[in-house]
Amino acid sequence: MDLVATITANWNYLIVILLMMGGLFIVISQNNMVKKLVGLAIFQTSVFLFYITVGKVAGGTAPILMSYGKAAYSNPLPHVLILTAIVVGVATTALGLALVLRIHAAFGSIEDDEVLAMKADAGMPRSKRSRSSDPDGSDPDGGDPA
Amino acid sequence: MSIASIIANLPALVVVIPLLLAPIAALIPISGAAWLVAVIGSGGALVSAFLLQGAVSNGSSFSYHLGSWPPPWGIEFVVDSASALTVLIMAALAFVATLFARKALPAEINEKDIGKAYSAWLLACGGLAGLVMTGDAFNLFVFLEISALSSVILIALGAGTDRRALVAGYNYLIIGAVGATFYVIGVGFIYAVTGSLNMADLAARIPDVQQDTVIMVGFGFMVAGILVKAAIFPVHIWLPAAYAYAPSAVSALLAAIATKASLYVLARILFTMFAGVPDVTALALEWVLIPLAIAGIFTGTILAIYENDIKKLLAYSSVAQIGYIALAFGIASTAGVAAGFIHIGNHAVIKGGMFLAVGGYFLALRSRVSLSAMTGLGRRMPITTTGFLICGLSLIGLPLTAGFISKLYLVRALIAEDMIIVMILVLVSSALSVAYLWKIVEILWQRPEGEEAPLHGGEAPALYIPLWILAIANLWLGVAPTPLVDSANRAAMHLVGGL
Amino acid sequence: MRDNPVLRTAAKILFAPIIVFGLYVQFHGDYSPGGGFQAGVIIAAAFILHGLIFGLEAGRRLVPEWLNLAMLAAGVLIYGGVGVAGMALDGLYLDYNVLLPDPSAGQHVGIILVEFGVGLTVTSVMLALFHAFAGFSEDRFADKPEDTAGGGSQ
Amino acid sequence: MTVFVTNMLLLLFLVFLLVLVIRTRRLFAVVVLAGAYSLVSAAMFVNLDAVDVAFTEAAVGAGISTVLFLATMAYLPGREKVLPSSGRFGNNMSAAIICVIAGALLVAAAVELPAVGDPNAPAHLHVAPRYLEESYSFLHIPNVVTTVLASYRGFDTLGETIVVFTAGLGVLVLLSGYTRTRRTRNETLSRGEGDDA
Repeated sequence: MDLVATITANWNYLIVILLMMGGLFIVISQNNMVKKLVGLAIFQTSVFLFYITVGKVAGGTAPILMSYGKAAYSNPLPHVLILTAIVVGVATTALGLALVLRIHAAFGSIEDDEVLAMKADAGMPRSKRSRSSDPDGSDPDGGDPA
Repeated sequence: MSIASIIANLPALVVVIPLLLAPIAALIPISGAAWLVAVIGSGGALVSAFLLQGAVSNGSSFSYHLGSWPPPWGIEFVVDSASALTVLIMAALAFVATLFARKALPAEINEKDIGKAYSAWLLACGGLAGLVMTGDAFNLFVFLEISALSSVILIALGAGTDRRALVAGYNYLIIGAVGATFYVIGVGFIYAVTGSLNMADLAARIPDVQQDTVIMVGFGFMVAGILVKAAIFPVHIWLPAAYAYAPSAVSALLAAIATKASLYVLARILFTMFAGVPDVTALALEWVLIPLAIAGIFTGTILAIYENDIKKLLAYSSVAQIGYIALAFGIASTAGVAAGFIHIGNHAVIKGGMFLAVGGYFLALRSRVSLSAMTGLGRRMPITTTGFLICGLSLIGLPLTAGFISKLYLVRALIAEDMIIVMILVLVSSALSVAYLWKIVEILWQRPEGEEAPLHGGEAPALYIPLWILAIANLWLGVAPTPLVDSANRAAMHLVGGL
Repeated sequence: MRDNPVLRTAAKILFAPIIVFGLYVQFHGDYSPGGGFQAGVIIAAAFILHGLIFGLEAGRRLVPEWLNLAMLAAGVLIYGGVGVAGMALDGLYLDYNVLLPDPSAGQHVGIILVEFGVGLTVTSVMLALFHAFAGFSEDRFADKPEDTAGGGSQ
Repeated sequence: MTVFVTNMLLLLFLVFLLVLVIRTRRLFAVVVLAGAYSLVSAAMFVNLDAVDVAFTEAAVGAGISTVLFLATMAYLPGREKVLPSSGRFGNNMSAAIICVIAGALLVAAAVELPAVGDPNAPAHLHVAPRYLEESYSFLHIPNVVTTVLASYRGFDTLGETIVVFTAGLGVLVLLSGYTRTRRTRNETLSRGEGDDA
């Protein structure tokens, strides 16, 4: 199959794959927790686009059987799968956002690098200095202060 | 609801009993009553799984059509010697962990959240059981999400003890979601060229698909997603923090059964769905699964040696043990896959027991259990520590313990396939694992120079009885392994033996 | 927001149509696009609008937390219950054919009941999300030093 | 033919939105762009005959997600912290490598897929025809998506309802629960020597 024919036939898929990889890029490269969740939402929405593009039949209509005889219908199965996947995606986003709120309440920051650097009970970063007089806040994997 | 209809619907009951009791548990404010619902849920699943294992003990297998729609149109549950064995192991460990949770969860989670915690507990058990039973590729994604989201809730509840549980939960959620989406991409490609979602139907249709790049890439993305969930080497980074900061009862539950379900799914994908294209799977086993497994074994063992927090140490050791199971499946011979199933059973009992013991220490010390805090506990908490030791000896594979049986069958399978170098690596790594166990044992019986951490209400029977159930199981599986070994062989014959 | 008469009257006028449209989408899902999920979100949007305009306390008075949790559980139990009913009538799990003597009518009943369960769950989840996110306060979880008990075992 | 032309325009609009999301620093703008992204993809679903999915994506994907993101943004700093360029470069490079490899594999496979809209692609011939016929003859329900969603793959939808229940449960436990975060050092559960782990 020569290249030009495939490109014209499947350019839909190529752009959808570009969108998927864009979403994945945001999830991996971004340091801000909220932006990671936005990237995840975009990554999942693009996968839904891929499924629906697979299910599309040229000249077909929505899979709702009208009375006026047999017309070509698009494939209903990908639609059902994506109905499930959309709600799963929103459930993941909602839980992620709840965690982000709690992390901000506990750590005072939602930047991955700052939060990971903090110990179990070290003080808060500059924004909210905690009242605990934690002198050394030694590294948990290091020596034992006792 | 005649008995016959219960027997006929056993495959559905294993999954549905925990899942439908979860909303009821969420409504109950009293901790004791919510725990009772959890016990009924996990107990019901255990009884059903036990009866199922009995039903397929003669090597037969049958399919359960949900909604009485035949596959590939409807969704089916597949009950064969492999899935019944895995579900039985998981249901048994979940039941024992639920017994432990009675006193362990209320100590770490606020009284008013207990009902919801047990609800998430039941959802995790039901989700993982569904993951193993389902015979539909997309239904597997739904169960992946159920078990993932409920595990995130359980891990995040550890914030009552250590705020980093929230970050561990967040990372588990993001990496798990990316993994699940990779799996969905793989299923999408395979569906585009075969038109079916049912695993058995796919196994029949995949060989005669011409577009082999689509099959290769679809297979690659599906396996990549499952590798993330099974915490195999490069994508295991979420596991140590998740097990370390979760409440102790949750660590025991997840360590014992969570990754096992994904490892079973990996075996199903490799040996049933893509059995028709052996060159694709052989390539994946040869160049992906075995190297990653070995790398995982060594990273896990070495990191465990230098770890100071006991739960993180055990989590790294879990990464190594998962490496053994993945290696066993990587061998892909009947003996290899059987060794994998044997270690799925043994590791669940070993690691479940060790985490229950650490949970006992935690509840006695009432503070995070670092190695320094455990000095001299051997004398002050003898019952828990001996239980911990039995499981520890089983971990390093001392004869007469379950761990030895796993190592024996793994080495035997490696020799049969004359993978001598790999066999040597396995022996070296299990020798290394003696190092971190000895580090713990030495601390447990060390005379502490400074003032010991005070104990609050020594050893409660409710905490060490579940531990001893698993410790005895370790010894019993070591001395009389035939039931586990036989069912593992049947499972391997079914998956790989071409039955 | 609360004392703005235009918003209040507009909101009062809008409640009924939104909920009626939600119910239409819920029970007309067999014949036109729609179903449990979309209907649940629409009906939840009506309650969220009420919460936004008349304040969270009024919203909580309208749908108290325990009712919200009960609806949450009821939706899943209705869905699972239809499945168990199928098993009780000697069919398999989620088998609608045995719900009524005529299988096709049984399918209709099964689908409508199941969609209703989904709609109930989705409505109560979206409402719970709104009240949880809008009513969240950081000091609820901040660990105040003078609070000796703190979390975990009281 | 117009279907694929509008499809092309919507897809290019989505790519434009994606680039905007990657570049903007203000989180508020990012959230609104994500809402726009969902709505445009809902428009694409309508264009590709997936009306139920478009309905859900608009209501749940664009609606609820954006509301939740905005509600979260009320408590969080508005701007994303910009990493020093060295840190950012490392992150971006590793992410770019992973995405390029995965993208290349997907494109290699996508080129071999049956053409978009090809009526006799295997996906449309194997399982779907029975849903279309039986939904009319046996079930007398015009909306085939509802029949497949609730009856044929009803267990999928039960699983999904349980996922929604889990999300609601999780948010209730995390945001309006009672388990407080242990933070201060000397507040460890026991009065003993504070541990450092």
